[in-house]
Amino acid sequence: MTQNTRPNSRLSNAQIAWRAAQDIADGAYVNLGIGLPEMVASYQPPGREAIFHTENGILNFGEPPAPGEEDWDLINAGKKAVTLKLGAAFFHHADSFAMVRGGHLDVAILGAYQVSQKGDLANWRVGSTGVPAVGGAMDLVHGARQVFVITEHLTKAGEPKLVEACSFPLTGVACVTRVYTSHAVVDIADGRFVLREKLPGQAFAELQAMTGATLHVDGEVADLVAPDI
Amino acid sequence: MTQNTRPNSRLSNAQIAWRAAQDIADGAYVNLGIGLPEMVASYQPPGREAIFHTENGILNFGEPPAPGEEDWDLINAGKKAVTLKLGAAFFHHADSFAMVRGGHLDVAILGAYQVSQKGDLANWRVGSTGVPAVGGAMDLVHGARQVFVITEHLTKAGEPKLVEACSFPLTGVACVTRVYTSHAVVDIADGRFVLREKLPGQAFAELQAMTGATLHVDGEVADLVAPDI
Amino acid sequence: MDKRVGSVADAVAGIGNGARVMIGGFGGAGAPIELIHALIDKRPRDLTVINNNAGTGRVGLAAMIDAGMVRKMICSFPRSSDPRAFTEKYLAGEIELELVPQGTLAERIRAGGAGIPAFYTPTAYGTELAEGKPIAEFDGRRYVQERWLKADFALVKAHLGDPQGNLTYNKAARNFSPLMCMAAATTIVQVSRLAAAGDIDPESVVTPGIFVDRVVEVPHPQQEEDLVRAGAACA
Amino acid sequence: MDKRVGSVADAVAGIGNGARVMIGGFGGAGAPIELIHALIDKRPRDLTVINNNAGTGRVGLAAMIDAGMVRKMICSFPRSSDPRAFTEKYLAGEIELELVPQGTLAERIRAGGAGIPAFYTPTAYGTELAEGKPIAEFDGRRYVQERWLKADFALVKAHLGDPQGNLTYNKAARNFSPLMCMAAATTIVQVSRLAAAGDIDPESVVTPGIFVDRVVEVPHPQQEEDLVRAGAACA
Repeated sequence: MTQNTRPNSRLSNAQIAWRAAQDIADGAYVNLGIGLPEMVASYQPPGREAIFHTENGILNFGEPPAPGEEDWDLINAGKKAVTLKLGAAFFHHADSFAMVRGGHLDVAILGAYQVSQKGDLANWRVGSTGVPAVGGAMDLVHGARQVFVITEHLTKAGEPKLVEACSFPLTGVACVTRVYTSHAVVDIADGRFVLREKLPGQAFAELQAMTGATLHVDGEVADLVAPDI
Repeated sequence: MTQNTRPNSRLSNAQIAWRAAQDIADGAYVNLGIGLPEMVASYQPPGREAIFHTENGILNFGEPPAPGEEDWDLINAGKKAVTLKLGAAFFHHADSFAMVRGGHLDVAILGAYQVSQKGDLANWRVGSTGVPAVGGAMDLVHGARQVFVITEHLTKAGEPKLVEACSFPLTGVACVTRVYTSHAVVDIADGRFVLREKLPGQAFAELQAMTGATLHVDGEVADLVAPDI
Repeated sequence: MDKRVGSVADAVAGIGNGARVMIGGFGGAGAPIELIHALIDKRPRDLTVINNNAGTGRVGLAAMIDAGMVRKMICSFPRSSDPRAFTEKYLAGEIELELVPQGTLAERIRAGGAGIPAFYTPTAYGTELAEGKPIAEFDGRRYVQERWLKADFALVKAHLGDPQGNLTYNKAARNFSPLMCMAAATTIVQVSRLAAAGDIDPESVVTPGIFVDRVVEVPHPQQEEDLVRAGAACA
Repeated sequence: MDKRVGSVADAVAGIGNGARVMIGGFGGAGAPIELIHALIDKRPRDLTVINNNAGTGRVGLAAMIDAGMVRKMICSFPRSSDPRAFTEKYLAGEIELELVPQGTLAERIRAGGAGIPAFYTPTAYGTELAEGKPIAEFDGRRYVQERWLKADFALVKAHLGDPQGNLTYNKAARNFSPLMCMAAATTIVQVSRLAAAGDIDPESVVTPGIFVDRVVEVPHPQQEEDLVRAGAACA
């Protein structure tokens, strides 16, 4: 694998997705949330093949079909057309969420508005106006053995997304296990943020200043590096 | 239909089963308990075809196979070999009992040690010794739209099986809707036994004396007659 | 016993004002467009509709909402590529919304079909969607009590259907439909092809006929995505 | 990823003393005789076994009980054409019995697989099998709260299995097995025939591979009824 040796000032969305993909084992059962998390599928390391679950009732779906080849009965949770890999299976929604809630997924990856140091996640609405919509997010954050969040480190307005306590409505309590951001990889352990990787070019103090809660160091902090993609 | 014009002194088991079969509509979904209730399938009136459910996961099974033709993966809840009719379906036990508990069966027919005037049923054990075994009886008595009991009117020792309150361990509370005995057809209505049919040759007082609770009369009491079978 | 009916109009007979109606489909996959439009032709009002979404464009469920037939939506995701029908009514206060997490929605419908009046789930614990619901602790973890969902009618789309109502589905068009078939007092199915009794392998039946009341053949069903792309106002 | 293992002995590796083991089958239909006898060869003790029945004759589950490996049975119907193995141990006080109504047993196992820690059922309300369990009223009717059942291992028999663990079953041999596959930490399956990836129609998969850990081919599985009739002491 080619890796960039020039330190990034921040990871792009694709690079965040790439970094998360490195932590998915061969044969893992994985659910990717709609949007940015879907990019993770593109960056599986060579020799590893995860089995992707979509909550609308497919295991082992693959790439999007060629334009014009869409079958609108063969879609993912984002309602985009997909294809099947060999060994796929269809099932109804109750069985699909039995897989989710019953702890059968190895990894669920979601986006976030905020993540708290206790692992609380806020990702479904930012206030009380408009039309609320939750989909499967509240189910996905419970049950999967590991719940990964991939996100920018700061909001567009420059506010921290990693916080002491979420101010936005919660999706789930104490559910996130690891966060991949544009600037760091952070575990949630015993109600604390534990820094695992940071950009080699950024000082810890600067990263801490961008983070809304204490970043604990517990063992080595590795360099967060990703290839140019 | 040929019917006996000579009054019976009591109905045989086959005749009790025949009488119950007359109350099953064409196309009804029916579960027959192990033993005497299974005989009901043999006496469906011409032109009517019920769809039989067995709790081990088959809808629309048929007659036993010829001897030597048994497939031991194709059995009913009594673990006897059966055959399939056209339009059969297999399903697992949770779906099977969803059919039962969810109110999808039109009729369940069970045997009884005792039935109380409130519709309580005791049919799974007579005491607290030996090896207890319940199977699906406690599920079947809840959910089916009509729960029929078919039974002798008296125990072998001459005790009433229709009683004010069951003395044997209960299978279910207020669950039986109708009882077919060797001597009468009795509905359970508002916590009372209501006599619907009695043997034409037997006096009401004699039937009442064989019954452990008051037999109410509410409208016509028809003659209970069955063909010689 | 033969559950076949001759037309979509006959299939939706008896759905009156105030009915609670489950509608299969996840987005357009499995949406029973023809049954929905047969129902629109009859214009029952004050319906409570249960679906994962709340319609898109001006067809199907969105057309029902546009027609003012829906008093309340129970769904997980009332957004779509073109959610204006629901959004307009919702923001105007003309339609009620019960928002339910998708897995809880599926499990509540299954519970309705399976005779389970309530169950506990970790989903939504500690969130505003659990407010007012009983909480219980099992093995040191907290769970939300959720109630079953049942309906007067279910409208679903299946692939094959036989005279007894045994059904198969097409790919991910399965989604909520097998659950809704279980949970409705009257289940109405449009099938893309009628099969003869015995033509569906008993091993491959997805919805056994016991859960189905009426079957109508719609050999070339319209697909919501195509209709929305074509800008159809009404099928 | 390839879940195939080469022998029944390898398939049952790791099942130790005190394990909680679900075993598929309803009577002999779906009983994984070869897996059971591979486990008997390893003689783990103090097992809790979950099955609808409690064995018949001297083969399969009955042979496990005879071998003194089972401390507790959780089942609905510990009777059979020849129940002496269980009966002897039970009457001697050497085996514990948790008797569960059949539908409640199925639903508890499904709940274990589906992450539902508890649910309410009308079944057994007012009977001795509900004693000590919480009771709640919903819509004017009373229900019993039942808890999920999970296991360390499930041993099941299926018809086809592919390398990813997707399974089909043969007729009524399906029974509890799809539920047990969901509810066990490690699910071990003997299949009558290995299928290549893609050989099982995705529409007809009964147990998706996500619920399966090990698959071993047993091309000519023995049938409990035949063994009992032959008076086999042990397969």
